[in-house]
Amino acid sequence: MITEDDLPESDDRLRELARAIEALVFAADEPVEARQIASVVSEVSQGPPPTEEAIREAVDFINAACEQQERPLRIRQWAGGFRMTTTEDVAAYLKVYFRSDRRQKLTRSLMETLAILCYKQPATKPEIDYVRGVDSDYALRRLLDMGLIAVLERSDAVGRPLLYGTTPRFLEEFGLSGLDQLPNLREIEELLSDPSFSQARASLLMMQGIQQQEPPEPRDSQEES
Amino acid sequence: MITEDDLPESDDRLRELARAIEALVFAADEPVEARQIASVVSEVSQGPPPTEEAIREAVDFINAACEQQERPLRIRQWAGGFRMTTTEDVAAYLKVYFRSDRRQKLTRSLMETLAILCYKQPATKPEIDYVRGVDSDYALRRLLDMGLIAVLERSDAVGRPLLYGTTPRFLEEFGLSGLDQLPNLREIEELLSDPSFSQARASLLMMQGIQQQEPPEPRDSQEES
Amino acid sequence: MYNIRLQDFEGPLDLLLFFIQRDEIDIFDIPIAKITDEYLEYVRQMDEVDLDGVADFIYMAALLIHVKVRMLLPKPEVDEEGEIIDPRQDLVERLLAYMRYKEAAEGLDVLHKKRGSLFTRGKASAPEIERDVVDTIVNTTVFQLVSALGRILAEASDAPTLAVEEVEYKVADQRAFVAEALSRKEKVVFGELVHDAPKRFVIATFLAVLEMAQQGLVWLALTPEADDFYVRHLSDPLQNGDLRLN
Repeated sequence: MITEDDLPESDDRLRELARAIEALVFAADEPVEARQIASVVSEVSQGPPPTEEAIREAVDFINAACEQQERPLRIRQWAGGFRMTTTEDVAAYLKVYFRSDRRQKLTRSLMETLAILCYKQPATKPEIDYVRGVDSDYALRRLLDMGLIAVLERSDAVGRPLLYGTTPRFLEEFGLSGLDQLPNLREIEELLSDPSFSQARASLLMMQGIQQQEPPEPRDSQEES
Repeated sequence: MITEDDLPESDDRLRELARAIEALVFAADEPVEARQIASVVSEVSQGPPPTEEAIREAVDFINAACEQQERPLRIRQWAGGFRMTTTEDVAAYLKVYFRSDRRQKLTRSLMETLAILCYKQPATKPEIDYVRGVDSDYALRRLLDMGLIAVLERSDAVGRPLLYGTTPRFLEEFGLSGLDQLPNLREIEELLSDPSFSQARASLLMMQGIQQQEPPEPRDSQEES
Repeated sequence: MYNIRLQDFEGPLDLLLFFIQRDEIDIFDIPIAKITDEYLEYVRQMDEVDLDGVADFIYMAALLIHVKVRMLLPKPEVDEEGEIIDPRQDLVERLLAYMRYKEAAEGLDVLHKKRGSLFTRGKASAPEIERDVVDTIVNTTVFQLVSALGRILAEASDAPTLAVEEVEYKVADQRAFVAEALSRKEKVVFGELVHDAPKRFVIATFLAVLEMAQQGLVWLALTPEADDFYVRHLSDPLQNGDLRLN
């Protein structure tokens, strides 16, 4: 437990900074960036702005205290800013309270479109269509409406198509502090050698109650083609 | 200070109840009533609902802990329910944050209402409702509050409804020297008619001369070769 | 034959990938004739797939048949350097690329679910301060404003379909249509003007009317029931001070 005795002299400053941060992050409707916190604190205290390191330290201090006190709130770093959320272990209460998932479910086609965009951005609609093999018009419009993607700029290609990319809101909705936190795309070789590769879809379809016969005799594809 | 030693045997239950309350009150969109808390907790724990007294005790426990830890959040009982607010002593930070650092984004409903008004002013509320297909009461009030629109006069139509229009402040906020600087409908078509932007929307908006953008690997060539 | 439903697949690539995974086919050596036949068999039962998806599945069918035909050529195709071209190469590359993103999508789904058990502050909780409303700075561009307008109009319609048999209605034509209607009658009800017409027609006409109103050629007024509006011909456009330009 962090107590007053353990803290260095700058204890009071840290505590006051932590109070400011907790209030700001609680009150804001979106992730609050460190520089925003610094500028607010500096204006109110009429002093120099706290460093990013001090802010991070104060956030850690808040989270440690919350954890020690078993409080169900934490400050997380999402989309380049700080955001207050509940902890996972109280999710059951909230799910019962809200009944349905308050968050919009993303269909597979939205997920695919997002996946392509977040690894390959900026990308044009034709590029996305090509990878998916289907027209992504509806998916792109839904994602734009949901604020998960945005038009970034125009490409220099013929027709100057629009270039799409993900938004900070996407990061927030997926609990990422930045795009660099996305897992790496797996390499083809790795994917193909994964034993789950051939079974994944089949078992998925089975689970959906779709009848399936045994697959044909294993064969050497080299000979048949 | 309330410590574990001071608490009665039901300590664990109180703590868990407090965690549930803190999470619910934090995340709810409306003040949470004691009976709602009781029913959620009972459903999750598969046990009897906590009494209103127990809930009150848990709220006091949370607030006492917050005070003891000098945290800037409290749970208050307002309008028949519990809600979480910041303490008064951090108001200075929040005022600065909300005044200067948060450039407010207009919500979608405000944008839509404003979009209709700036192209079709003066307009009555029923006219705006008709175009949007939803009630614009809240949107109009917010826009009035923000000084972006104003009541211009009363219409001669039945019931003499109020006529709304945009203000000079609207022009200023959008960087326009006059309403004639707004893109005209032709230009809107052009802005929205980029083939890759959204073909469905574009064609719905009757864009002209839309050609399907070829994917990066030309499909045609494969068919022709 | 497997009893599978096409709507379980995100598209033609997903369906092909399913065949490949199910039959443990070497993706670098796809038996194209067999897979094409199988693919076509499924596409034939495609009645249940909505119109949006049909074009994509049919396009892939055409592509597969084309590859199949090229495979049957007596002399293999060669590129500029004389290397033999495998007609399946493009398809394989697409399948491989699709596989990677499909898996990435599943990964995103996991992240999204995990994030779903973390809740942010609701509207009831709020800072206890008075907000200085008038001082808020609007962080919105004209482009966003225009997009909002586009959205209203787009949402007035049914879910969009691929432009297969859609007739194009142009705003200019609809202006003429409205002008013609108003030449016969000074005032028309918009709903009657577009009665039973396709959505696209309605929207084009609506845009035309908006445009004409903006130019002071017509005046719009709500019907007493407030569920429709009149379009009234303005004989003298100069009278119109409706749009307070500046």
